[in-house]
Amino acid sequence: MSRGDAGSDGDDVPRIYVRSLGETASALVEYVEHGIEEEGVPWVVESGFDGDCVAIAHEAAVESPLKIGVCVSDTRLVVHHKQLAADAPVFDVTDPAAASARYLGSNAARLAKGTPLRPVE
Amino acid sequence: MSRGDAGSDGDDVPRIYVRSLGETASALVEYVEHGIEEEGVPWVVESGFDGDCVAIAHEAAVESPLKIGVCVSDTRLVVHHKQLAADAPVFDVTDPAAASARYLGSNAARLAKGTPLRPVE
Amino acid sequence: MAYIAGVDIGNSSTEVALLRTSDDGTHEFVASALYRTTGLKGTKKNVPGVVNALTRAAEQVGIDPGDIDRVLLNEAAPVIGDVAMETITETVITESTMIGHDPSTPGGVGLGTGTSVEITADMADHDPADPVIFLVPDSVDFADAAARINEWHENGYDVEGAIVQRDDAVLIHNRIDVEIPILDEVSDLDKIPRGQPTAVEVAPQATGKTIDELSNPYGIATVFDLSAEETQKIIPVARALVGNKSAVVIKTPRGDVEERTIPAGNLHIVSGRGSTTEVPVDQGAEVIMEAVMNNWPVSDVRGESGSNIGGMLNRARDSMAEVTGQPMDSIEIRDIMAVDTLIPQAVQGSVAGEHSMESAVALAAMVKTQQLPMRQIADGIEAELGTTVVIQGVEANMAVLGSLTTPGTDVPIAILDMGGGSTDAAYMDVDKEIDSIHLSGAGDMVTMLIDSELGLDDRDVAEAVKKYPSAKVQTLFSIREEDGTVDFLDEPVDPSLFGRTVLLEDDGEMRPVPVRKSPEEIRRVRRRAKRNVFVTNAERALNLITPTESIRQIPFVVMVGRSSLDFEIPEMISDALAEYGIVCGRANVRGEMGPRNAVATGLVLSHIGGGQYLDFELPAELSTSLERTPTKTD
Amino acid sequence: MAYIAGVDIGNSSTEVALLRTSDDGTHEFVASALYRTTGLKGTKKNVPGVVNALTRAAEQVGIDPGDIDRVLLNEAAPVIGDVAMETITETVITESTMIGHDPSTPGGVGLGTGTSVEITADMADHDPADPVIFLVPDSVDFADAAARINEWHENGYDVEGAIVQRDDAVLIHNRIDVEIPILDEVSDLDKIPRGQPTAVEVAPQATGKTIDELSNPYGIATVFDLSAEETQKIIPVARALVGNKSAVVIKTPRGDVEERTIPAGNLHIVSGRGSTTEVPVDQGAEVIMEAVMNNWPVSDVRGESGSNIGGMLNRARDSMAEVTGQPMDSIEIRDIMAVDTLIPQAVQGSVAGEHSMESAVALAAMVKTQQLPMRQIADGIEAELGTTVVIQGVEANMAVLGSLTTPGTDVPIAILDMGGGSTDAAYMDVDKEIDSIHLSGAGDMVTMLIDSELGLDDRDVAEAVKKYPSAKVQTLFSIREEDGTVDFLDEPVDPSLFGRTVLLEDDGEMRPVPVRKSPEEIRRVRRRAKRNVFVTNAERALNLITPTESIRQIPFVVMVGRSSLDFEIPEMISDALAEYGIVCGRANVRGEMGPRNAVATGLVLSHIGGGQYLDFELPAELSTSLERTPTKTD
Ligand SMILES: Nc1ncnc2c1ncn2[C@@H]1O[C@H](COP(=O)(O)OP(=O)(O)O)[C@@H](O)[C@H]1O
Ligand SMILES: Nc1ncnc2c1ncn2[C@@H]1O[C@H](COP(=O)(O)OP(=O)(O)O)[C@@H](O)[C@H]1O
Ligand SMILES: [Mg+2]
Ligand SMILES: [Mg+2]
Repeated sequence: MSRGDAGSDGDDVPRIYVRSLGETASALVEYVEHGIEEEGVPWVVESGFDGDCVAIAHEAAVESPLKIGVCVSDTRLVVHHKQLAADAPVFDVTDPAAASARYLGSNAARLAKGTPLRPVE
Repeated sequence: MSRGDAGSDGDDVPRIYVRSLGETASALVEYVEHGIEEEGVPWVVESGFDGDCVAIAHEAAVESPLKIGVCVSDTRLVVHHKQLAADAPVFDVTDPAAASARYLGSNAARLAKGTPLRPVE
Repeated sequence: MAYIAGVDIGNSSTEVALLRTSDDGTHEFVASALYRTTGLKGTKKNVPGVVNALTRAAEQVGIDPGDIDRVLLNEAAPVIGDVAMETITETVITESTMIGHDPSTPGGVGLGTGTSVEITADMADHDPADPVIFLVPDSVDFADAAARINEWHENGYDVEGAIVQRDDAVLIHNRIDVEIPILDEVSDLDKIPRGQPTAVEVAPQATGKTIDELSNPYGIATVFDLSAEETQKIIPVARALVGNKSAVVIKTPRGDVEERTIPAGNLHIVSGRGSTTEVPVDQGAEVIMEAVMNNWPVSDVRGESGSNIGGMLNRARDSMAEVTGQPMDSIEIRDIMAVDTLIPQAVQGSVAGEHSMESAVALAAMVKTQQLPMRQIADGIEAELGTTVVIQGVEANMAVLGSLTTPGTDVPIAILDMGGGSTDAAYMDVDKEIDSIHLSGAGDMVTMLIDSELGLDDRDVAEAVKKYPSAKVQTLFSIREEDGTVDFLDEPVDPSLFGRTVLLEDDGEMRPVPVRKSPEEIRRVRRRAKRNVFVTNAERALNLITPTESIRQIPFVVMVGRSSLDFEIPEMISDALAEYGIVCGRANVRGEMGPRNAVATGLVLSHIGGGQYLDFELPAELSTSLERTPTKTD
Repeated sequence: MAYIAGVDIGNSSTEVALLRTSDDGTHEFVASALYRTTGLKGTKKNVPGVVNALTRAAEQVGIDPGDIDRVLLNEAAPVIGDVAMETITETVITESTMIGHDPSTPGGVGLGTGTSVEITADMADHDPADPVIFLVPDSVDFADAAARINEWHENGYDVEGAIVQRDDAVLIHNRIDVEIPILDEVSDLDKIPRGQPTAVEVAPQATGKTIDELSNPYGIATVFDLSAEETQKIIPVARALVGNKSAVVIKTPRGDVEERTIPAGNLHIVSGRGSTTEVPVDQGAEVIMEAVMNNWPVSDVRGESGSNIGGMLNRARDSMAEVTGQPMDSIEIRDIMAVDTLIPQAVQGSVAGEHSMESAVALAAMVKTQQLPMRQIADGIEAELGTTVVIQGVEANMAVLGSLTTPGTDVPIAILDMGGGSTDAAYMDVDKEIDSIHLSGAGDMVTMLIDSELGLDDRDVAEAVKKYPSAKVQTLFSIREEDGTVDFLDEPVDPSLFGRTVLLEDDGEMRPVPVRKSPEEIRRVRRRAKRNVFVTNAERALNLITPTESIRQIPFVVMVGRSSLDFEIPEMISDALAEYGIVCGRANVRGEMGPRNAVATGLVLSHIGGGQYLDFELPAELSTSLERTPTKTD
């Protein structure tokens, strides 16, 4: 199964792009990563982003070879897909709990695999 | 079924990107378009490119939401895929006949659909 | 110029065929219409539906329904059908002996055997010579679990596998230094006995392989060093794990997996000759149907009180009593159809929410009386419209007449009327005499089978699954059909449908299927349900009405009824009958209506003696109305 | 200290079990090895393979093969199996009446009927009242064709459809102003008669729907206004079009589609009692197998000279003659197994390269003689290694002994040895007496069925399809398994595999399947072949060797042979036998070898009287070698 190493430039493996607002990644990012890792889909995390979480998630989705982008701030978690309108993400959750962040990561990976999503509590 | 209108910016429909070297599109481009149109996959044609056909085809594939890029010059036809190494296209044919260009367009579309390819004569 | 309307009141729909006769005597069908049947078929409540249908037909030629000179009503088939299901097996796990829920993301690979130990246990209490299978409850973070496993491993302990409550198997596996099989998503981990011999197996990922040791009784015997008698007892465990990608088996003192038969009572089938045969429902469909055919023609059927089937049989009697006003115990069940099926049920004693497909018997039953009180309906229509209303003919006979307007048909001919509650057949021989029968088992039974086998628990969705092909939404702009064809869409699908299996409904809408099934699975279940009901009943019906008891003698078979609109059923039946050399196909009434409007058309043809639509002379009994309306002064 | 080796020479592999006996009498199995059998089983050519296998075993314990004190050879089953297939139906189209080749990109939608007209025809020669179906040859560019269609349409002509030689249907449809059905890729367009009534139907795209008018005989009757007799004649046309997404039917004066039976000759089955039964091959498998079981035990079987099956039966006799030196006509065929199957064949008279699945009968046959000349092989091994070589036991008996080292087993026990050319069964009762039989129909037959039903025409690929699960390469980094699981890969697959169906081979390699089949189709064909051969033969074998003629009496059934390594077959058989309450599973020889090495192990056990490996005393006939080697001075 593929593992989520921090992908590097020129890395050919298609990945989900996870972007965190602010210099240090929010604690929530880790839970998202757990969800993705458990599903066996590759990903990469980048920090230091600034701006609207939905827009950033969409850009990430546009750039991701798997067409999935996730944006995490301290208070918001957005999962987006390249083919969706920029203002219409798949998930947009305010103040998600750790468990929810885990499920959202899981669902981001399932979107990439095309398998049924889990209900997010 | 989707038709291949010349897609415009902001057009959400995922398309195969066909790029032609030189200001006027090569006559071969039309045959490629026929192949894609018959298969029912959307595409867009852009002219005025310059450089190595394989590299251009790969860039087109990288930008294409369907991950398929085609580059046509008067003497060469390259079909590429985003996930392939830039120097290893799916097809690279020198001086293709009209019929071959037609088949290559057909195969570009079949790659997008994930259906079996036709043998190129 | 005169207008005549044929009106067919069915269980679900009321159809109209409108004929105009010119002054020179030329007949022409000028309109057809449909409205849903209001109320139970055969009751006065049908009147509004009839009036609506007549109004729609009349509108098409610019007249009022009251302008219709004569309304010909069918004598509707005095038949009500109903369906029910009885589950006849259940699986019970005692002492948490087995875990077979097959989670989607297990970790590691291989077969590991050891003693079940809590992950928080103290190393000092355990002998390094004893292999260990760790149990990881949800209170333990995966990183901690991984650290502990590494600690035990570094200290020379033989960690052979792990069973995890949360969905953490891959996370743990990625952080440990040993290659061990790890099973996760075990919701009731606390029910697993500690200190018992335990085996964990995970098949290699991305290979299409399934486990092969714990699904083999001798494999389980090997890991637990079982005696021959003990091996005999774990057959159901091994069997339940066939096809799994991961599994756990625990050896407990009295642990067991039992597949029990649920007592489901008997069916009492009374033959026309008066003898009664008792058939236990849990013997299955084949035994039940054999008893039915041995007791043919069936005079009545009674079920076990308190059972689903028993309740349904009473319900069917009850409905008929309501329609006809007859006392309930004078109403008889004239046919039943049993089909073996499967239904997902929770496994008792499971620790990970496992479900198993249990055996069930689906039963359709049909009550039949002498005649439905159509006269009151006729009176009601007359009162509304002021038109003469005549009960022109028996439904089956009129259906034959209407079907004969299908191009390419000729007598002798059989028709199969496939509806919701019953499958009816009629046969017209060379002398134009018609014989007909009604059998239980039709569209509603198909829907019920689909509902239960897919675990939908929603008849509405099941109806839709029956009627529409399924597909997988692969991307927001493309779908993959059941046969693998990939279609690109002009507009994106709704994001909520992404990755879902959907039904391709007629209006272009995509309806999501609420259960986790692939299009291929749905197709398989759907076709099997249709085949088990309609192909079986087509053969049953034709065999019963063929005079010579050889289906081959029927050169033409025509299918009518709304279930023959189905996109798969008619061809399944034609295919099954093809070996008999029969021309079998969906009707095309009047060369343009498809399988619709046969009865309504037949009623009109009966009245006009066939006209130019039939190429033979109608015998008197088919061209004379069943009763004349009394004059309005009656 | 002494070393004893058991050697099992099989059709494909030669296996060795090496035992070391310490000076204190303790026995221990110390090595197991395998080498492919060299030459035909039972001939001196086997010697090099034996020596190689012994060498590999010896190496594992650091000795030379010559250090082995005694080699125990099996008396190999004197059985040779072979397979062949006879096609028994063919489809012939006369006068190009039908085209049902279902191209992947038709155009438009709906049903159109008209007269077949060349696209280049002159409008002036045609009456606007006559609807037209255009034929577009490859000499006409699609843009021109579209222009012409528009021209005719603008001039008031009723263009109802088009049939196109090139793959241009969508291109044309996108450029015309009428909505008409268009079928393309018709390679032999010139064979289509001009000026005939023609109907074209295309089902709506992206709906999962298939055509429903031309697949209905009454639908064809409607468009061509056929009489009842004419309708009877087009049954095969309609039938052939069921499930198509597009089709064309042309009404020609004598046009016809015939499904003919191909005369395939008779099988002559001679019973042990001397009577002969003739069975026509084209009656199909069920009839053939009924005749076989009615004539059991079979004494010989003869086929029709010149037929595939007749040729195969002679070939089997010929092979055995070569091995044993017996005259060909003294060699008897002792069992045949027939399975109905399908094989894609080109339709004669087709105009678009259509293929249809024709019926065929697959036959496996088995020749058996008294005994194979093992002594010469023993001599050859002795000559090579200088070791004493003894023919220790009959293969079936030794297999039972070896199988009994599987944990959880006990007597009475039956073993199923599933190989390539034959399925063998042996039964040991409570008195330790063994009965055995050999049946034809095993791994080679499964491979042949897979080969023909998938149209592979390549036994090598068919073998691989049998042994490995399939998957679809969805993207360069992900695959979709047969059950829908999606796996992400660390390395990209080779671009040539993109979108292909591949086999997931053991070493992680992905082998492309050369025909256009989905994983689901492959799975279906593969499992059906395995079920029809091995589940059938398991039941057949166990029924024949059970003393009381009830399978239920056999508490333990153990599967050996390389076909029991299959990832699906053992579980299919266990599942089928589960209803009898039998413990059935793959062997685990010595608790570690799986289903391998049973005979080799049994040979050693026979020599040491069971040792600690068997928990009963071996009767004399199972612990005495079959012959003693003559002293070297013989
Ligand atoms: N388009 C359709 N495809 C398949 N089945 C259909 C369709 N429309 C209706 N049905 C089925 O037809 C049945 C009703 O048939 P109908 O002839 O109206 O029965 P009845 O004669 O009892 O009124 C129902 O089971 C319904 O599900
Ligand atoms: N891994 C495997 N999976 C399925 N079948 C296998 C496998 N390996 C070998 N076989 C099949 O086993 C058969 C040979 O069995 P074997 O026991 O060696 O026969 P024999 O006793 O005739 O030598 C062949 O049909 C081969 O295809
Ligand atoms: Mg998991
Ligand atoms: Mg086409």
